[in-house]
Amino acid sequence: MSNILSLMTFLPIAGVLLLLFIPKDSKGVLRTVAFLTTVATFVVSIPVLTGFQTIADFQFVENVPWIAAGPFAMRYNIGIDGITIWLVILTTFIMPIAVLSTWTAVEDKVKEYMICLLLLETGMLGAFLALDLFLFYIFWEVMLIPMYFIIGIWGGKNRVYAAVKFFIYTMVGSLLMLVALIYLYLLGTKAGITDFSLVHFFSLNVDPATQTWLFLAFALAFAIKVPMFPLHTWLPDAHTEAPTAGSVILAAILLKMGTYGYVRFAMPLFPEATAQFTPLIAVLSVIGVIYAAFVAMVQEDVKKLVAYSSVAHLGYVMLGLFSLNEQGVTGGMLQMINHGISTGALFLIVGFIYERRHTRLISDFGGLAKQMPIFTVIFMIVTLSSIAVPGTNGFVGEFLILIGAYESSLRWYTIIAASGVILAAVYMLWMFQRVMFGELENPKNQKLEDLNAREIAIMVPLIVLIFVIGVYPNPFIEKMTPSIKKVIAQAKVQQTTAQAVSEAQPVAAPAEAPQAATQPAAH
Amino acid sequence: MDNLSNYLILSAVLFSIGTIGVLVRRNIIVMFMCIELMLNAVNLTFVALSRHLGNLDGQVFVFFIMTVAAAEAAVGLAMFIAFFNNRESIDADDASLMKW
Amino acid sequence: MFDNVWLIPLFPLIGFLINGLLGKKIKNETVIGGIASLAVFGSFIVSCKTFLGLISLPADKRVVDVKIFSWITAGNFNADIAFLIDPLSCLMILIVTGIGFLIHIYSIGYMHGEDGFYRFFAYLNLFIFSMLLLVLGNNLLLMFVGWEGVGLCSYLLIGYYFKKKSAGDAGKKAFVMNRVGDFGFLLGIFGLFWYLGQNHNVWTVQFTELSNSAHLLPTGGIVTFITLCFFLGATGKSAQIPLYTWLPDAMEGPTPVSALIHAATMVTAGVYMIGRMSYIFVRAPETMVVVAVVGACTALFAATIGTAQNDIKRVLAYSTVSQLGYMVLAMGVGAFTAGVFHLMTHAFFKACLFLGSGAVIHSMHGALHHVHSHDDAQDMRNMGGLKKYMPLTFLTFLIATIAIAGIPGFSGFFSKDEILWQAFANPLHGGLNTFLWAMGAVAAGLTAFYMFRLVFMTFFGETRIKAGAEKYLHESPMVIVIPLIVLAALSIVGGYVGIPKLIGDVFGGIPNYLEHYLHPVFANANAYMAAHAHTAHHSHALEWGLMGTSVVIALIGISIAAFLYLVNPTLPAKFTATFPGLHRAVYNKWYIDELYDFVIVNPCKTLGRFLWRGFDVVVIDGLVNGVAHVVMAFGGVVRYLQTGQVYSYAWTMAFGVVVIIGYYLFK
Amino acid sequence: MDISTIFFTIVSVVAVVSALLVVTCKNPINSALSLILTFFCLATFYAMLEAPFMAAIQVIVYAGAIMVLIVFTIMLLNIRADANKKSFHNVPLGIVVGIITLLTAGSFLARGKVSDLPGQITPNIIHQVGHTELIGAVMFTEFILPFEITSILLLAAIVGAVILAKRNLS
Repeated sequence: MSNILSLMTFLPIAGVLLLLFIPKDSKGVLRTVAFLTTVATFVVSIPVLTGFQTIADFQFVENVPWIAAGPFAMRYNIGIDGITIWLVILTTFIMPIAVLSTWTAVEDKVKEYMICLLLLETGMLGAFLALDLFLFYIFWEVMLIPMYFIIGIWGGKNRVYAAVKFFIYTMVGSLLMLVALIYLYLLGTKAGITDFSLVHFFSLNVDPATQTWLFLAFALAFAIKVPMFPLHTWLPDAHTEAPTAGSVILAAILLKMGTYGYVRFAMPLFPEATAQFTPLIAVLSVIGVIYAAFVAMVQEDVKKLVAYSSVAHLGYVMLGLFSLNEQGVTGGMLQMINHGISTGALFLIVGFIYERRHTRLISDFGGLAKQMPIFTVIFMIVTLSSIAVPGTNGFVGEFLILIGAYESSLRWYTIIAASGVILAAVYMLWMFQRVMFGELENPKNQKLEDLNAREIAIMVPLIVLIFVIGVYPNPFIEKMTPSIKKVIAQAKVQQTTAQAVSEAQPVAAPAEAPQAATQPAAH
Repeated sequence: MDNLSNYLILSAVLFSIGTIGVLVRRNIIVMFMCIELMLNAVNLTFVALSRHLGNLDGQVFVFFIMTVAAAEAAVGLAMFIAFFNNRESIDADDASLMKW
Repeated sequence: MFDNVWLIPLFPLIGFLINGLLGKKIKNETVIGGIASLAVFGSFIVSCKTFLGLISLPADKRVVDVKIFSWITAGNFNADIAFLIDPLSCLMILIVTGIGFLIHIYSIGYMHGEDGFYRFFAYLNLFIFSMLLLVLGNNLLLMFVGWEGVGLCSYLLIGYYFKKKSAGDAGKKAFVMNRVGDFGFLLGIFGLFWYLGQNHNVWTVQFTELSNSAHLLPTGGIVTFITLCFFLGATGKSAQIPLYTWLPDAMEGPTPVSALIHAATMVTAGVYMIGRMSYIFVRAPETMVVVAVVGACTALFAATIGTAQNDIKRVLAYSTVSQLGYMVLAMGVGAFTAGVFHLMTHAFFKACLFLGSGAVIHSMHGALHHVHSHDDAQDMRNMGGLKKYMPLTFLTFLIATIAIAGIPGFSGFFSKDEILWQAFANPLHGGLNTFLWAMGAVAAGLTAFYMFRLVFMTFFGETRIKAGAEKYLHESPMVIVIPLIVLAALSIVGGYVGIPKLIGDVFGGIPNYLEHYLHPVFANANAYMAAHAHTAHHSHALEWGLMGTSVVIALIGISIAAFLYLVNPTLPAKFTATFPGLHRAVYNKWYIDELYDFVIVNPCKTLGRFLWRGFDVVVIDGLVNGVAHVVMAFGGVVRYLQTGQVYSYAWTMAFGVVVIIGYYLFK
Repeated sequence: MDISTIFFTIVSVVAVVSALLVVTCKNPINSALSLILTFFCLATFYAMLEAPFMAAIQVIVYAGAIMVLIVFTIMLLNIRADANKKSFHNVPLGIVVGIITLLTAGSFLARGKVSDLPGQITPNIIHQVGHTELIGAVMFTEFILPFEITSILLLAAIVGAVILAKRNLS
């Protein structure tokens, strides 16, 4: 099947159409249809995985003319490569789980809710698959709107504030990206490029001064999405207010859009600017790791704590990506998947207890281990995965990131970032202890029921993946390797001189640190 | 063709009168009628030019404008009735809920 | 020959899975305990087979890599799931599975009737699995997996009684402190991998390859940094200064756990790691100084605290810290064989001591429970005179105590004396040696003192247990006693595999088997030391003299204990009254925990609160919301343009139309 | 000055005067009646422009349907000229804008050029084939899509009008 990617991307839209014809009161049918749609999407994505060849090129490419308006020629150009393959699979994999997760939690406006979820899936898949910058932008924005509604309509008490904050934060970034995108296109037309195709822009030689600005515009959009310190404050609010499925999707996939954007667009398109900004990004990543860990430590709300832990994890991912060597980027890519699984699972877990107790305050819990043994085991495994205990997925990703970053010019940042592993253990275990251990004092907690079959069914696939990636990550890594090599080659293409200097004086590395530290101040 | 100019000038005059009407009248229904007048002025232009150019497209356009005008009348008048029921007035100055 | 090495860690893993997943349904304690013990026993059998296979090889061929599958490959980096079979790892797996098996058997009796029996055995099996990975891993990364894995199991088992807040706290403390060490371990891996790769194009984390490329490493400099990082890891796991405070708290776990994890196996992982990478450590003389000094200080420092504790398990815990200090000291003075030797003997007698104390606590607990007393079953002040109620336990306990006190003929004597001698005679630290020896010797005296204090307070004298409870005191069941007997026997004979040459010569040239056996492992390091440090020659008389001195010190320690706690039991109280400050400081562990809370924990929390409430909410969100407010304020002004009057919109529109058309007409 | 010019002049004067009456009459019913007169004048013009179908539609739809609707509304709401209430506002400014509009339109006419290309639809063809048929042919071939869309628009307007009126009357 040559257009399997399109089929996969737009299958949720077909589900939306189907949902439109179902009366809004038959909630069970609505949920089932939405669930089956996401499952079907996942099933469709499996041939993509099995048919995926371990090469650097884009595969399953579909490229047809789409809009030709005057000087602008947008094409419907989608394809998949090693960078996106797992992200796409992760998306199709998480969606059924997300639908299941709010099976009973959302009782109000079920139809609209399910439609939003399905639209979101199309947006996310499209954004990962788009190889045309304009198409990418469209899907990028398509993702935004359903999420805005999901937070704003089905969220918690402070939902409108959170939704608007999320929307505006993201919008500010993406508008700048749009401007940069159009500017890039105009540059391209001068060089003979006649469309928005990403592959064409890779061969474009942008002069360094322009690169700086274009990179900044792209980087800002992606940095907000990641989110990097200090642009992260929308995340705790959005996560706290969003319904479980919203949080799960937000953490598991939407945040990956930012890091994915760096790998796919910002870094290979603007290699010189990447080199120029690497110290700044590294500083922000490291601050993000440490800062978020400290803030997470004192949170009183479980969901906020997990949200801040996301910031810390994504800080690692960014560090890995900008180390620009195979270990680092592989680790970063793998950690994106891992974070999707682990943090997604954490939000599901928080959702489970929130559904039962309608509170997320740590102080309202305590001693749940006695009452909910299955829940305890699952929570424990996911917590361990989140703090990157070996044998779980988190370890493989984090280790590769750190070793990659250590090898690169970011050595001194790595040492600081690595101390985040201690802090992660502190805040996660402290939270776990306060929620699960101790005496079961609160009478409301004494009637809590353990997980039901649906909830266990949601968690089991995630748990399995946590261990599979942790114990045998190579199949995951292998599929990505050629594409990662290509990205590194593209992003490093003009950095050879800069690197030669750093390679010549490996021992003089400490001298680089103050330089790097002063650099951000200069910008 | 002189004849065409006459029609166009007449149309411009009618249009201006309609404009003045919309701007100076306070009664919503009269304002609405003045808008109809403006539309008709434009229709006249269309028909005249269509005749002049020997092309029926302009007249088809008039047909569509009439349809739109009919739809507009139906909805507009329904709104006026609703407005009147709420406010006991048909004065445009009384409709200021959209004020800052 | 080593094809089935993978079975060694697999058995406990299977045991863990069976008990972890199905244990709740099985319910039958015998079955659960049986499965778990059988799994470890299977490993022990395979380990024995492996050991026999290894010693049948010629000495220089005794390093075998067994690859299972390729684990992580990314760029230059490659780590396999592969096992390294060499004399050191073989010795370790024997200790781990052997003692582990005994403790499993013991636990069946000890944990009888506990809530979550299956959970306990599942964790215990998981621990054995992780520990085996740690010692068998053929690369740093796999070792790190086991390293964190045992830390995790330790966390789970310390927090086994999760309803007790103190247990949860202790578990978390253990994990976090170990994480601090792990952070160092990680940095060490990074540094080593990067340095060898970048400068010599040897991208590896595998031990055999590292050993082969160790000559590429410079002396000092970066290697000092790397080894210090690794040593930080070791201090975390092996409870050395400054990261030792978790181990005494870890006594919140069930006693078999304390015996297995916090005495015999896991805590020795740091020592094992240093031994495993001895060829790198010896290339960093500064690190060796640090290792030796930290080891000696820990040995002495922990011993002082041990003298004033009343909780039977806490005394043993500080004793463990102190003994670990000896092992680290041995590593720091380049006496790797001696360190491993002490690791082994310590595993025997300390496991025996912990299990013995467990039997005592078990009996005490039962007795106190019968009379509905809430007295602390672990407090030695409530014990006394137990030897007549629990003769077998007393006997085994006494043997192990004699062994740890360093009385000649028992295992502890050989290993400890070897360490002290090496501390004195090693070629690495010059003038520092005397200090190291002196600290070790004083610590040995203190050890003898507090161990016999423990024995006297527990088993001798009058029975201080609540009146009426003594008739419920009884000897433990056989399932508990048999492991004690086995371990006590090992505590005696275990030392004879490593008789020092000096003594061996006296008895007709008995060779030091252990040294020969371990020789291939430390050959690289020893060769380097031989080439770079000149060995001073000391006379036999001096060696005899020092040996005698340490024995005398130990005897003095025992005598003081006997004097204070047998002959004149009122003296300690008087002593306490005379120096209340000193006693309080020692009793409260020199206030180190409080110091850490004050210096690290609380500032971290404060910083976190500040960053959240101060920076995140006020500065960043303030900025974001500030921008929003500016926009809203602007809108607030501009909105007055909206009159809401239809005609005003019509006006504006007409005006706009005119302007636009006019512009195009008259431009 | 031929007869058609005279006729045009007369009718256009009537149209302009009646249009002015629409704007100036205080009583809305008078405005409406004047507007009907204007529409009849326009229908006359359409007839003069060889567009009998448009003239018919003009009378039927505008004068017939729309204006009846408006008059009906006026009657229904019982609106009459209220002496106490001003029925005008901003008259001078309105006249100025109106004049500017006129001037703008005039200058458009003065500057703009109408092409003199003769189309295919001459009066002869109209007479031979018939205006209605010609319009119909164009409408259902070239403009079929807009035609259908218009029908949807009308449907929406009907629904909208019903809902608006119904909700507020209840």
